[in-house]
Amino acid sequence: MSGKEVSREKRNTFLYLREKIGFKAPPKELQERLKEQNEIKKKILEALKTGPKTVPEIAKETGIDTYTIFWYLMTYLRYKQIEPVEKTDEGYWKYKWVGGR
Amino acid sequence: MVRTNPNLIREIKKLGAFDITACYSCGECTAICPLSENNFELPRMMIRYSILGLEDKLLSSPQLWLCYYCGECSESCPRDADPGALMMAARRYSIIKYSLGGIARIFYSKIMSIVSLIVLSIIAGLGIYLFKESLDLTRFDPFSLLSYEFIHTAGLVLAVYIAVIALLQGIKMYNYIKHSALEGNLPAGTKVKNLIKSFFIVLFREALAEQRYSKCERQSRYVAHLAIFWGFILLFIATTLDYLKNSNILGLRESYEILKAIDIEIFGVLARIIGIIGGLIGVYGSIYFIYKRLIKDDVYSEYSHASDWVFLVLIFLVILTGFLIDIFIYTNMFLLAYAMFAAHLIFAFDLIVTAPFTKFAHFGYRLIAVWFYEYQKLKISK
Amino acid sequence: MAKRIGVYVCHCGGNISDTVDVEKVVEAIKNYPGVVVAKHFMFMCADAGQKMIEEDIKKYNLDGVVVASCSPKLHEMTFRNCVARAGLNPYLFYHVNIREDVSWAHSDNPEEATKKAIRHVKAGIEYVRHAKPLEKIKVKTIPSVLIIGGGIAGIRAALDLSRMGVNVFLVEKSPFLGGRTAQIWKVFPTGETGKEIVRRLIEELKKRDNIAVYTNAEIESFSGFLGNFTVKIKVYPRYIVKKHPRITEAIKKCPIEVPNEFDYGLTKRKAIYIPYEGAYPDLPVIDMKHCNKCGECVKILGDAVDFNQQPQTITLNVGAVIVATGFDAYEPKEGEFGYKKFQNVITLPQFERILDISNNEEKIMFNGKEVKSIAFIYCVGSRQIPTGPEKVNEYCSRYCCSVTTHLNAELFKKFKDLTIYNIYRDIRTYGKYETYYEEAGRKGAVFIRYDPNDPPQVCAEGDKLLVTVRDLLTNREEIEIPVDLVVLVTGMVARENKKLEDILKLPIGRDGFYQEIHPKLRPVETNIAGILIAGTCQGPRNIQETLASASAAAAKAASIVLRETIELEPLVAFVDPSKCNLSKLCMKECPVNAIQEKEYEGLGVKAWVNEALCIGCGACVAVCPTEAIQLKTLSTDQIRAMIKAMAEEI
Amino acid sequence: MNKLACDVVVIGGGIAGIQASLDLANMNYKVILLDSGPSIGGKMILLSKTFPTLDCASCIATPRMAESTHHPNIKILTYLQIVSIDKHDSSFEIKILKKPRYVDESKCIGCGRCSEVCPVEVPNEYEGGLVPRKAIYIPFPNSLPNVALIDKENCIKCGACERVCPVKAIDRNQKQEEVLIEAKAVIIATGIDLIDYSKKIEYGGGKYVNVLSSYQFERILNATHPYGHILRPSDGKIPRNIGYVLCVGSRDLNWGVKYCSAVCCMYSIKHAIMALHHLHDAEITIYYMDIRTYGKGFEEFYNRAVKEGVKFVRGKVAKIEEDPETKDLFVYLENFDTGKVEIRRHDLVVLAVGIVPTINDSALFKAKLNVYGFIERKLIDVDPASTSIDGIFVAGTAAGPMDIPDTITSASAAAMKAALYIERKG
Repeated sequence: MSGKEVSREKRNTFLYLREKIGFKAPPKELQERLKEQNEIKKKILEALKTGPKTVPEIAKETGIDTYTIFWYLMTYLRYKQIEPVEKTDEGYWKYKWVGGR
Repeated sequence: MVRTNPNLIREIKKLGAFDITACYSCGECTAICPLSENNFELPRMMIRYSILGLEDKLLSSPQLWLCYYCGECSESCPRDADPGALMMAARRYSIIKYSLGGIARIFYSKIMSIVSLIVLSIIAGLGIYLFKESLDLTRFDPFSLLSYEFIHTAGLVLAVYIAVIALLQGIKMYNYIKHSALEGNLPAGTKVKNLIKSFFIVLFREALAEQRYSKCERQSRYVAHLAIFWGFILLFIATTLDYLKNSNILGLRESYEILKAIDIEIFGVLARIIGIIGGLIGVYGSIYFIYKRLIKDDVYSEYSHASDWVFLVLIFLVILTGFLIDIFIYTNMFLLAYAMFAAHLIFAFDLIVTAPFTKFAHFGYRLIAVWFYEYQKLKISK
Repeated sequence: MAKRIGVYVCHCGGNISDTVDVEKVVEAIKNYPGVVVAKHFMFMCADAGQKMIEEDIKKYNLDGVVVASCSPKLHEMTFRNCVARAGLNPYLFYHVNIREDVSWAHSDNPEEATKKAIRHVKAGIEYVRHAKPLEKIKVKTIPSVLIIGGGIAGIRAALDLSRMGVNVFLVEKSPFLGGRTAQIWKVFPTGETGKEIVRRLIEELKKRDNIAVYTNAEIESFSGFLGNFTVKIKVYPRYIVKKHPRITEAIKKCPIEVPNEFDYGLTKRKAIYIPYEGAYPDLPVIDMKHCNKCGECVKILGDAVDFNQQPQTITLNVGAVIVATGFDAYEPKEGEFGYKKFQNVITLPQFERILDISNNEEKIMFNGKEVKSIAFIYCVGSRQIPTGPEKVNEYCSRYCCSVTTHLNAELFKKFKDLTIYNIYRDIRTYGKYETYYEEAGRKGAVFIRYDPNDPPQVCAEGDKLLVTVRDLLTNREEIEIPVDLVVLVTGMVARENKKLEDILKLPIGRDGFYQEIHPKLRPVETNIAGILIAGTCQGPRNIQETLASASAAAAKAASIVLRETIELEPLVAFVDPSKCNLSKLCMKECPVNAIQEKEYEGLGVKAWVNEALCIGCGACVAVCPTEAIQLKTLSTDQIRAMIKAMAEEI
Repeated sequence: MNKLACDVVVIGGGIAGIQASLDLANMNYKVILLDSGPSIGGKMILLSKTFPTLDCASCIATPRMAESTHHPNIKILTYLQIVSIDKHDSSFEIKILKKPRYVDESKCIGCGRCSEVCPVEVPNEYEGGLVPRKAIYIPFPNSLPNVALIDKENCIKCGACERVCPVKAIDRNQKQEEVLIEAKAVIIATGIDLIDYSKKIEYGGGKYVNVLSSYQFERILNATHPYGHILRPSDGKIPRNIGYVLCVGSRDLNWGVKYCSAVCCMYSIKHAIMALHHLHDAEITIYYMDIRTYGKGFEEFYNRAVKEGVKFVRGKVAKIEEDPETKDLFVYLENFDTGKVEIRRHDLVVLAVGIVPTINDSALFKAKLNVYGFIERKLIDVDPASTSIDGIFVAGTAAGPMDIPDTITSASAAAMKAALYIERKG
């Protein structure tokens, strides 16, 4: 599907939903959380794109705590967008971005 | 090789460690205890000694006296076995065993302790009655109730009595715990040095500040305990000062110029101030514990032995009557003041005469144990 | 006739297609001999996928189907049913696993994975090419069940089956029912006596008219297969043929006294006896090993005694067998913790008997003296540590900790001023039994932990005993414990029953107990279809667990015998009599005795496979020198063709 | 309202419920199997391997699950709530409320495309919250039915899933649905949950990220590793030194339960062996009071762990503290081998959390519960499947803590009793 097609379909879905169930915006809290999530993910992604990194390395670069980074990294792993490539002496894996985008 | 004795735990249970046999030896109490240290682990080993009936082991454990019953062990005990109560009961047991001829046993039986207190009170009352002077009802003069000589002699006799018994019982305790106390290959000089050093550590950190108690999580108990102790000390000082004001010990005042120069009244003022402070904190401390033992809102107050009540109530009464004397003096109710003075003397007499055998004694035993402990620590650190 | 084969490769929503290039697979086998149609699809198991296969079978007139997808465990049945719906014999279908075996295993190497998938699919095509239509095997069942062992497990299973309308034959080796449970003083959690529990079960048993009880009986021979076994049992005589009002008197008169095995020799019984009041059947038995036929009892009982009674052999036909033969108590070696060296060292079962016998007394009496202090030593005969080549009981006997801590509590309840020491390794009061441990402790029982490498020593001190032990809970302090009685908490051991094991070919585990087929999912079944195990013959357990396993075995037995016929998958071997030279090698190899000799018309005696017994293991195929014996679902030709296809260059 | 009828209703689709259903179905009774969750399989399907044989849980549970879905005598209903259970003279009436999945069960093929595109990430409860899942998700890889559902709380209605669904299965108009089932007997197999271990403040469970529950560790060890490897949550480091605390909540009157949870010793040893196989040079220490390896082959398993190098230290852990820098942990205990109080450092600490019954609504079940909330077994010493109500039977861990073999046995026993109750021949 080309980008244009995707956006057209998105629009169609939206219209369809509005017609079918009467679109209600999701709760504000949820939206905000999502925004925050996306921001974190963006930062992680940026860090990863410059080469394979360990969790502490990403933390150092992004300033986000290691626990949060690790949590989100594991989603990427689930959908095979990253893969562990090498073990460091300190006992961390370097993760490499393979997910495109 | 030691032999088990099923009767020990039965005895200790009678003294307040009701549920301790539920203990399944997990060690949580020992690991959570803020006072537990290497080589001085408590309280689980004390539980084992009690349950197995290893009496000698129990009586020779200074750990018994290193415990302040913060209650954290009892609070976290997964079997609700109340290890803190065991420590308490085992201390009671030790007081009995360390006492001369086991006489302390009397004061750990509800009926016997009350009977003996009544007897002692009667003796004290009789003494006051027999030796009373003619009361000067126009003002409050303690010596118009009992002569200076009488109080002096009685005080001296009591002091000697306490000292002798404390010494004998202290030696008895020492004989139990000494097995490793002074051994080891330290040169004699170092030994003495360490002994003196640890003595001062004990005096300042433990006796005066109860520093170890402050490690407990609940600071309010520590404060109250310290309050009772310092209340008592201050009241003792106040009483002494007051006594000094009214007396002329061995005619010292006449013999020395410096002493003559001191305004004798300052003693009285000092005694008042110190007495009021001491009385107030003493009352706070004793009321705190009495209240806690009444409402039983935490594990360590849940169970109270008769001996705890007697001790607390006596302290409270001594302080209360002390206060009342002053109140009656200021309100010019001198007859009542004399009556209070008599009561004060009686309660104080009860407290002091029984001190080596009741809960009071824990002060002395604890100091010996802590001395031993500090000494050992010095030895290890060397 | 050349087969027309359809091949279907599944993406499994990316599970497969992410690694395996499914299009390439289809491309590679499209022109493979026999393949008429080859397709790939996102989800073959989805309705759309299944419909596609069905339509293709009709459209292309397929007579063979290969699906390459996930594990056959998951969807083989799905596709078999799908193929059958289209009118094709379901055994003309083969399921190739390219998910677990290929894509998941080789996700790091898609190229080789694709090649491997192609090889596997080709092998699947070869399988189908050589496959023959098969039918399920139908076996008629006999609606009755044989239960071996008359303890509570046997009785419980018998009652359950009987109430389901199944005829039950309950065979017990000893002269009375009730087994070990009747010997127990108090049973947790109710505190009832063991006899009481047995009595309640027996009361129910007496009401049933479709349970035949054979006591004093043994299995003589066993043959047949799932749903239809033939068992011969031998019933030994009681020598008492009917009830008589003066039986108690007769027993009293008997001059012979022998140790009573019911009380582990603690008491004596007569040659004519009932082990305890209320034992079932309530007919005494004469122990001919000891009876001297003095005739004292005959004088009283008259023709109720029949010394000429002979053993009887009875043939039973049953659909299933439940083995519930129970356990033996571990018998400590002489000198083990002072056992048999000192009179007052006894085992837990003996102690239970002492308590039971003196149930009405206010003191525990042993050898005429009051017992005021007891030491229990745990793990005697269980959790043994191997020291030499000799086999030891490495396992934990499971029930003893709960029983003993419960006993502690019961003793404290009943007797005053008792001192109890428990010298243990680990207290294993799992589940709710933990409360017994707690209660015992709270009531004052002392627990001392010993190191199995430094076990407690028992020696005498006057007429008392002295147990010396290093207590792991007290800094390994060496402790002396003076006690009146030492009770060895003995575990359960597998019962000696060689004859029965040989007759039934029962599988035996390393611990000596009977082995279930799968310890988790099939805990009451054995690898012999139709033979079930229940209770402690399978491993140590307590009464509740024994009863549950008995009911579970009954459920399994019921689901076998309540159906008129059983359908079995045709995963069995068959003999081509023309090739067979009767080497009998297959018979020797067969683990389930499914191969017998049979007269074939015109060919003479050859080997023959009893399909109901065969488990399709293929052991016989491997040893047959003439390839006369084959598996129906996987012939040697098929295997060869599959290997050849796999080995082909791609 | 939909009406269904059957011989036996089995409540709870864990391995006990599945086993009881299969046994009854094989005896030719019609069974309806209910599970409140979106998939059957219960706790067992989520385990990694099973003791003492170390065969993988899903390898042995999945075929059973599949068998029960394909069995002509079994009907499975999932994702529902039980409203009431009423007993009439000879039958039971069970009212249930089927919750909407917002995905058409009959259409969905479980491809997982929808969750791949869903932008919302929330903690995955099936992975113990260690990793995220999406707002539309398939519970776990082997779930049955293998269909997606939408977590309405977290869905932002972006429509991404509807766009990619190849079979157009998403149906936002689904409403909850009441179903009335008539049955002749009921089997309760509601299973267990973990004790809320955050109540033990001294252990810092839920506060210290490297203090895991045994369930979380089980997931980490699972073949479908949420982390891909054995790593610790605070920073993804490979743990070199794992501490394992037994009896967390079990045998603890203070904050937990009085009973022993019966399975923790074994699963902990299993975890230790598995972890040791993965992390060859790691040090694994199990802190215990009594090792309770009581079942068939269990003691042998324990001995094997000792031989393979798992350290066993006797002593109950009193508290755990976190190093705020490294997030390493310190455990405090009295070590019985030395008789000393020790503070030991670990990269990762696992709490062997005990188990509690899932059901606590005795009003709903009407069967009597014991003091611990498990179903009370009435005639325990002659009939361990019975409850206080005739016709209701109990299977598996709803009656008390037990391991898988005992659960299976008790489920078969309950099936037997239910069948007997329906037949009532004498």
